[in-house]
Amino acid sequence: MHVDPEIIRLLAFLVGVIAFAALNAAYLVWLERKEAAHIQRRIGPKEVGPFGLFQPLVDGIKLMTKQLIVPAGVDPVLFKIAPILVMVPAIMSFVTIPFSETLVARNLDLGLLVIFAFASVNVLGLLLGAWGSRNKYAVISAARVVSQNVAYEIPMLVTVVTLVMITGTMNLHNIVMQQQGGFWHWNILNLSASPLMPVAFLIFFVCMLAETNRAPFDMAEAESELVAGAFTEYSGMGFGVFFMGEYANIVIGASVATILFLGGWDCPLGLFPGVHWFLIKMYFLIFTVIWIRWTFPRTTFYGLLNLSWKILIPISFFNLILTSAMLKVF
Amino acid sequence: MIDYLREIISGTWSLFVGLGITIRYFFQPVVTVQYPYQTLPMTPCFRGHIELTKDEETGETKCIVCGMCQKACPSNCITVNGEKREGVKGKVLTEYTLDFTKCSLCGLCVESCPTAAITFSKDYNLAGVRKEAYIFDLKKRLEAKN
Amino acid sequence: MNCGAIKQKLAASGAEAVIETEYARKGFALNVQVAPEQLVAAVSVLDAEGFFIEAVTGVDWLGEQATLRKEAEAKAAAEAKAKADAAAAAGEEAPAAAPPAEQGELAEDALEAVYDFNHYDEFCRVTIRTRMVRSKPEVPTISHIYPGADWHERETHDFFGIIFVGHPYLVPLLLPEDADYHPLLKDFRP
Amino acid sequence: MSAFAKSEANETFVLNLGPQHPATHGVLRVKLTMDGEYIVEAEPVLGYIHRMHEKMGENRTWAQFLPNTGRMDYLHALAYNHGYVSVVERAAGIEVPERAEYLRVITAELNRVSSHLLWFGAFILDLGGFSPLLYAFDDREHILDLLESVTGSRLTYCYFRFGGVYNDIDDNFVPGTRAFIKRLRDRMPMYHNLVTKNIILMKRLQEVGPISAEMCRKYGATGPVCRGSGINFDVRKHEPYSIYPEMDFDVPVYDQCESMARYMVRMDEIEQSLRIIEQGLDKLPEGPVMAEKVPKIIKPAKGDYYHAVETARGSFGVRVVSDGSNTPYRLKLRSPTFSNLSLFGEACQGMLLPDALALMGSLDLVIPEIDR
Repeated sequence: MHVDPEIIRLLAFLVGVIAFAALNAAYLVWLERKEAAHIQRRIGPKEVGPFGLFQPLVDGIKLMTKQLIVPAGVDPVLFKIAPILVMVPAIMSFVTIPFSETLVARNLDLGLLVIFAFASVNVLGLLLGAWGSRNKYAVISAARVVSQNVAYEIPMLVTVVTLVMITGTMNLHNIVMQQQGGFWHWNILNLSASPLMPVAFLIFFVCMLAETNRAPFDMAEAESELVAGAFTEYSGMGFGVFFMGEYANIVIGASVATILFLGGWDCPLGLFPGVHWFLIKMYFLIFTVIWIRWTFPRTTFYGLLNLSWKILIPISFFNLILTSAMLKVF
Repeated sequence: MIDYLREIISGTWSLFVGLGITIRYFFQPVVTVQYPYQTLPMTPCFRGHIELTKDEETGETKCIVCGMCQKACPSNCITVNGEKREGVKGKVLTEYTLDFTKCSLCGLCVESCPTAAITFSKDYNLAGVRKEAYIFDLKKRLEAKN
Repeated sequence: MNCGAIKQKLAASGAEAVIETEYARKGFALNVQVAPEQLVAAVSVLDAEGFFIEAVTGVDWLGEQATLRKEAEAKAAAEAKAKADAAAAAGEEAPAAAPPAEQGELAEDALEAVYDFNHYDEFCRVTIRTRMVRSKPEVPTISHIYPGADWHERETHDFFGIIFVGHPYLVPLLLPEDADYHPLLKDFRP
Repeated sequence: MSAFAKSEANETFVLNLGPQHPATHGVLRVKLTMDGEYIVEAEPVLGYIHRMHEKMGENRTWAQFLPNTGRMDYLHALAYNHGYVSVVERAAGIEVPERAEYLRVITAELNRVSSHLLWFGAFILDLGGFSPLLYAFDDREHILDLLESVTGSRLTYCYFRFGGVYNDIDDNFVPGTRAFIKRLRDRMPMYHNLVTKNIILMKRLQEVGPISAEMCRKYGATGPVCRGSGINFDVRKHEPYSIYPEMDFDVPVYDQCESMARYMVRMDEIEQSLRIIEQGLDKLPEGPVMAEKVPKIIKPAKGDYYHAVETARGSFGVRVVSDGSNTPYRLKLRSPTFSNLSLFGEACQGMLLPDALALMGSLDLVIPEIDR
């Protein structure tokens, strides 16, 4: 029987991506705990393995061996399907992300669009899970998540459209290739295209925080208000899969920001390009995401919408108009 | 409009100031003590559960079974019993039980004792799985110490 | 405004007794005794003067009447004895001891509701007391004047069973919802 | 905002906030009638850890009730000690040596600082910020060490006695306290930069949770709650007790009536408490810490007595009725947060859930003190 080697390659990539996503979720928890601890001048996990490095494994085993409780009164179908709906699109998005010049599962011409299409399914998973839980806290959380995502998708997409106008392509590989040759070529400093590019990066970053429900925009699970929000009724691996999906989404967000603004696998000084630079930039962004979480208090729901509609959207539209004008003039 | 921009800039700046503070602490050494690997010295004033003191000369308890501690205790957790013995002046202590499950460590018993026969122990590593483990026979503890 | 003015106004509102107490000794400046019917009028005076409510509580005076009688009897006996002694000392023939005066039924013991008021600006702490018989402990509510009294009255109802007539929601606050006992009454046995 | 709250009543639902909820600091339960995320009606349900301290008092001797006082407001236990001890001293006419009074004030103020620091951390935690809690605990730990070296316990202090204090300070206490004051003064700008000036926190607290001065009066609110509404009321100034008249300190008052004002009052009070402690250490006289002529069995004269002290949460009053025996006839404990919480139901009407929780946090609730 003849098998297309492309399919085997794709399968290998898919397995690799799932492993990467799962490992990332596990070790981002470790990073989060360790970073939070040191910010608060504690040590954090330290008992299991050196520096507590095996802690995520132990946690994973604990989550897997826990009973999966499906409370009476929930909608069993929605309740079970929701974690998968969060996890699967996150993993699918990895397919088109180029980690280096050669390390990419499938280089799509509309790669950027694919990622945003998958990213918007994430919120559906949260909504269904929360609605299916039949829990008042979860339903409030679901309502928040949906309007938050709607509000933040606009400035995010407007910023991305600005970028696409500059690069003229939605192929992620090509976008990175255009930024080769040192940090002054990266889009974040592409001041000749638009002087507001660093601001655009900030907007994209803030929107990414909001899209992935990270603090200070973690309205969905705001534990001092909604206990655990959408996840209140989940136990064991149901919660674990939600968690992995959330972290996978953070990785996607950081990767996209790296590709769009920070030159992907390009080295800052034009030397030794490769996958390591991509990972360094991506993990630095993730580090910043965690750093932000352990520094700021949570915003309120209306504060968050005010920020989006009154500040981010006007500025990103201004940037769009400015960029298009400059493209036309020069 | 200017206020609007000013608020955005000052607000963003305040966020960066906050981030600067936390990253500074990130690189500073930890301040926690890794109990139980490390322990701190107990202050001499620490009030643990009570215990009987030894008379320096005889090595016996100084308790004269007056029952003042029993009366002073707000939670009735002390039981003192004694008996008359021939050839000994006063009463001899036969039982001194502290029900530590009820004790609130207020120290009224120690203050009320006329002969300074009880004092606070410096014992704070107390853990157990049964309630009975916390009904201390202080007389036996004193004898075990000898 | 000072405590003297308040004292006059309270006296005018129908309080039975308004006594200025020594603050250093007692911890409050005015001790006001009112009948339950006059309570609302007295509290309204304080409200108009800008007082705030500190607390509402009760005191159960079970056995007070018996104690009073005993004291009176002891006093009478002591007097009689003193008289007899004096007579004996004078060498006179002791007069026949008077038979103890026949006394009627004991008056019923009282429950007392105590209201503490204080002022944010003035140095004047006012305590209002009102007494009611134990078998019919009813006193008008002041929660329409001071909404803060709502919870204090509910607490007092929990502990003493004093019924605050007109209170909108007199259900147990600190005790369990189905509690029908009043633990601070002196004849309460758990 | 309130226009939303008045929409169709039949679209409301009941949300049980607590008794096990991260924001209720223990076991307070609030029955919220909600319209979406707007609160239509809030009814706090109390009594989950009611222990009937007042009845306990009637069954014990005067001295035996002392440990109970530390267990109501466990965050500012020494002020509760102070209130109870003072009222019994007033009733029994016991004189207290000056050094004991100074030690009482110094330790009580240290305890107040520790209470405010814990409140600060917990309040920011309510608002979703984690790290300030740990920073505040770091500072608070130093206070606990200092107090432990004097009182022998770390949380539920039982340090004051009728006629003095239980124990004199050791040699390390005065330099240790001075070092701590310096340390905390150095840390306060950090707290303000990290938290107070943070735009997210300002947006969450400013113009949120209004409590008017009139409302404070009607509900009997005291402490930082009323001082955040522009009322200059502090028992330490209003009815000076102990050696507070000799101390030079200000009462911070803010009149914005919002959550931020209550926050600022407490942050400023930390500085004022440090000032009091410093003066106390400067003036600390030599002498005994216990009056000599304190009877072993206390039997105050017949009558009733009141004494109020300023705790970290407001005015705490003890009313004792003595019948001349060695047990109290009646013991009434007026706890400040009981009154402060009672206005929550009215104050949070028409508010959003996160704002109401910010308001609740700014009231600084200690549930064992409310339930007693």
